[in-house]
Amino acid sequence: METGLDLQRTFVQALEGFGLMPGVAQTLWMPLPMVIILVGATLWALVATWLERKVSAAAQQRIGPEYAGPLGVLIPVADVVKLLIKETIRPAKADPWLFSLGPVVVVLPVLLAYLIVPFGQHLVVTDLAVGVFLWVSISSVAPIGLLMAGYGSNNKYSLLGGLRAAAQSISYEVPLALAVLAIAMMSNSLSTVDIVNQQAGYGILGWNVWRQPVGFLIFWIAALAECERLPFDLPEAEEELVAGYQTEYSGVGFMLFYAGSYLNLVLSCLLVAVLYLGGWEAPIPVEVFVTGLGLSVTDPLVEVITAAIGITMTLLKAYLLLFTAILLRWTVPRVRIDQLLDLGWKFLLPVALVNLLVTAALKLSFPQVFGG
Amino acid sequence: MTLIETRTEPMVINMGPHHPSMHGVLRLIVTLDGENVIDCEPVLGYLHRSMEKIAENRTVVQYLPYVTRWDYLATMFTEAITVNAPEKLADVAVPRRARYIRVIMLELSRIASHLLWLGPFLADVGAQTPFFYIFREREMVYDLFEAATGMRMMHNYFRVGGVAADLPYGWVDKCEDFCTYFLPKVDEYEKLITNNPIFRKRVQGVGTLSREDAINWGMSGPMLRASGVNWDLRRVDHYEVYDDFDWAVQWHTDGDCFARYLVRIGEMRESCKIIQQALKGLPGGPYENLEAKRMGGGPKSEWNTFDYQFTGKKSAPNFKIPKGEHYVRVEAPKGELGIYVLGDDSPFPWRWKIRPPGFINLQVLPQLVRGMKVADIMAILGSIDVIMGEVDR
Amino acid sequence: MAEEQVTPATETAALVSAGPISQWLTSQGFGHDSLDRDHQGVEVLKVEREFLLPVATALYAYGFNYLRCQGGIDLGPGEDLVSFYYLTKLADNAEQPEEVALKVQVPRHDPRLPTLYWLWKTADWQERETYDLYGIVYEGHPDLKRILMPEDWVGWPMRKDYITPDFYELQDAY
Amino acid sequence: MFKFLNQVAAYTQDAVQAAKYIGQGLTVTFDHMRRRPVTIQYPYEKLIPTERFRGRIHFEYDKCIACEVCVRVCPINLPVVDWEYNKELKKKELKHYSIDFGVCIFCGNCVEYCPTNCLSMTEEYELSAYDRHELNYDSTALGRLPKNVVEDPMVQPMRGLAYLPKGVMDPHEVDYTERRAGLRPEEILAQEQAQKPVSTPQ
Repeated sequence: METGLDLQRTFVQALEGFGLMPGVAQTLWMPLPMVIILVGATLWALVATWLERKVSAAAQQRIGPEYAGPLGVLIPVADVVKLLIKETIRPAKADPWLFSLGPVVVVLPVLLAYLIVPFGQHLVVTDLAVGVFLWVSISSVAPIGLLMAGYGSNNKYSLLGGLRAAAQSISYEVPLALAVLAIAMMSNSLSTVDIVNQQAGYGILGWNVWRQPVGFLIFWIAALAECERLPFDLPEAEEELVAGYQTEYSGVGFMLFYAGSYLNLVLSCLLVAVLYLGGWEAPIPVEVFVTGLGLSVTDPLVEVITAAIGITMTLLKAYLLLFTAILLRWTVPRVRIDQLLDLGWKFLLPVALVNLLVTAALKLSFPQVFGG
Repeated sequence: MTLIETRTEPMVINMGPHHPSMHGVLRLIVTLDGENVIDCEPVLGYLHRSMEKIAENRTVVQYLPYVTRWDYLATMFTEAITVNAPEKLADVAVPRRARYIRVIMLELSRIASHLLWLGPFLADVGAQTPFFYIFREREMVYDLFEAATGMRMMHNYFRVGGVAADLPYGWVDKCEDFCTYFLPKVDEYEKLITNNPIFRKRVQGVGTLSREDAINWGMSGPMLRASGVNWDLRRVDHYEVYDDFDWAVQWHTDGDCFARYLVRIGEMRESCKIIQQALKGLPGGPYENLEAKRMGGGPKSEWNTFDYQFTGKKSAPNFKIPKGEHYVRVEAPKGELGIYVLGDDSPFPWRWKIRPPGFINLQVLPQLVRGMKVADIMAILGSIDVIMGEVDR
Repeated sequence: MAEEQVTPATETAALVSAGPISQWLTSQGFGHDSLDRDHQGVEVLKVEREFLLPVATALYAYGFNYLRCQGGIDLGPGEDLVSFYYLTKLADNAEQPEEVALKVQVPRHDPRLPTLYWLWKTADWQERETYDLYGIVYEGHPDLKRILMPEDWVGWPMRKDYITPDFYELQDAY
Repeated sequence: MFKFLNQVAAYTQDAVQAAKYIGQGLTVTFDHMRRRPVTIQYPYEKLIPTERFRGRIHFEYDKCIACEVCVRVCPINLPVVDWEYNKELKKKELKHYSIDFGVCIFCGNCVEYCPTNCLSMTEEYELSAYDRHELNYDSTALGRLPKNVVEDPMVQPMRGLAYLPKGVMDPHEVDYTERRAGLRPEEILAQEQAQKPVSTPQ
């Protein structure tokens, strides 16, 4: 495996060159990727909201936001500003703690999960050995926040919404984890970087989606359900529960929910890209071009370009998936709660189990292809 | 193994009068056991304006602008019935051309109403996009209405003995254009909606109303026809000129929300066919406003005979409703829209009872939602197609 | 409408000629009076409130399965109130199905009559509406309360002697 | 075992069918993305009101004979006709006329029944005001003529469906000056004449 661009090493080495102690240099480095990923994630979520508006408008023969910036790109900014300066209203009999903490508990785990999203060999905040597992476990914290918000609002719609969120999240956590397990089994690792590396080398043909088509679909459906996207957006089902758990929220609290849902969506798309669509790998391996042009892979310029391509590729794949999710949202009706649970427990779970078994069998039979 | 007995208190939840999917100002007091509906009680009256009392103090001419506010999505029908009631009581003859124009307008209005049923119905089960598509076509219907009547919704177009004005130049051409444009669009809706597995699961077998129940509860319109009764007042009563056209009554036997969907989709197609035939057979020149032909033909030409006028005789502002009583009805998109009128030879009716289809159809709602899920309330309510303007009047 | 031409002759010939439905009812021994046919030739039967239930049941058994329209009429200040019912025989592919109208007069000071809810469920809200607007009490109705007006409204708005209040108290939101 | 496999097969078939029909739905929405938006960007583009459009009412003071028909046909007797009987001329003299457009519903009854045609409908529909009393138009305000949409250089005028040429469904596609569908009266007349050249008017 090639090392690629390693900003951390370069950064630390440069600081050490200025005469700093290695420990201090490390400490100085630490917050940088976090801040960058935080800003990046927020930005991507904003882009996602803009895309949602534009794609839905296009699918409905409308124009969508037009006058706030070119093509209305400043609309998310306007949204944020509006929601920030809007009055925060707390219902008189709401539980102040639960009501205020709810949105925070929803957003934090999502942001935390961005830790493990890799954009290149070393372009990841932390390359944890438990990578995907961390995400699976952390993302199940969010429903607690939803439940808190729903229960704390002292509103029956909110309560129903919160309960639905909890039920839905629990049911789809399982097939999601099983789908991830199949991937982990093939990659012999839970680390997202390893998973991508395992798919590398053959371009588009090496991606996990070919080896795990069923797993891919299960993961995609379950991820949509986890994000409460439209076929599965029961917790905030507008027509039934007004706005579900966020009925009573305004201003910042509402913004946190809103941001949380889009952050989560972008995260899910990124993870699908990482787990199934080869992460930062281009459809045709970059090395082919590099060696074809007679350049060295370790050339600094090539390294920078490769890293840039990697980031672009990851985001491109993620946004392609995001587009699909948005289009799907504006095409299909919503399922009912019992149908949702049926789908989760009676369809996805058995299929995921079978998928896992088949993967294990294939792994034993064809260790070369399925990661022996 | 013994089951642990859990006892939960039923939750009473108040949906409406301002709830996103209550179609205006309907209020439902729903008793829930978790996600299951135990009971539901509709509360009406938030839009009550006592239209019947108003009618008792208005001449027909004065009252006509009010009636489009009953069912504000199928406005032509309310006007038609308001005009029909005194017209038939006074035995006023209507020229054939006026009847054709009425039929065209009524069917356009039926399309508009069904379109604005389809969108919210799909929105009620969670799909927002058809809402925008139907508005595209509905705007066209309303553009046609605006050109002919002067307003998009509150037309005030029907008159005792005919219609207020003849069709404007080029209107027939554009209406035909609309028909040819609209039929493929219905196919497109069907492609988007009908076979969608999620939609099917949400509406099939939901809100099933048996034939006996439907009759006993006095259902009418698509509600009745979806429950397996071949009953369409256009066929039963032979009013206006519907017998001149070749069209089929849409009916299904399943009685569930999906059957109602199919009936309404089918009715849009049939309405479109009726319009096309009516435009072809429009008496007095296939296409244009007849004034030019009348002038060209001179005072004794056939163009000046009764059948080729758009209004038999312009009714006086103090048109007297003769003594007598009767019950007239039309097949409105929502069902049987009836008026019981009791005249006593004065400009004002003594009694003007409105039988709104939505009001009668809505009362079966608690029956249908009992034992269903919360989300089914919306699907069933959507499939009933209520407009609170006519329910509360 | 074709019905208009049904019997213009009989209408003028005999002042109150009994139509076929009326004759059938009489033959079965159900007491009622025939009124003038309405303008479309539909038989109008006047029934005493004591006999409404048996007559309606007989008509229901006779095939009138569809209660089209129910409503109230106020014959004038100080006069009787009327509850009317339009019944139809509903069937597939019907051509001019039989119709009949019932009218029940009740005195203004004691406007009570039995409900037809148990025969035709559709009477449910229509009778509630008539109660709401005319104050006609339908005995035996499962849930007779105001439907269109607020529950604490005073008076029966559609009666001819109703005086519109000059000033409306702001109704309490529930 | 076979039964189980059959079940699995049926289940799979269902899932494939479901995927197929969802895909079909997606093609419809996806196809719409390449279609031109049908929305009209209101303050910049405006629909030209139709000829019969019932907008604000125009009133000609001099034509009015104070007959009050407009009041009698109005659903709520809205127009205020203030007149005085001139004994010398034995005529009613109009002093003042006003309509409150905050209450008017533009049903057009007054215009239809006005015996002297002193009332007419304009195409003005943008009647917003900061104070509802501003909407109470007196005879002077009622006599003002609105500005036509076509004359406004800031606005791109559009026509409604009924005024487009035959076959055109989208007002964006054609210029608003292009001729609309249908024959003009003189053309119909010419057609009539051409059809029966022998018959002469009496």
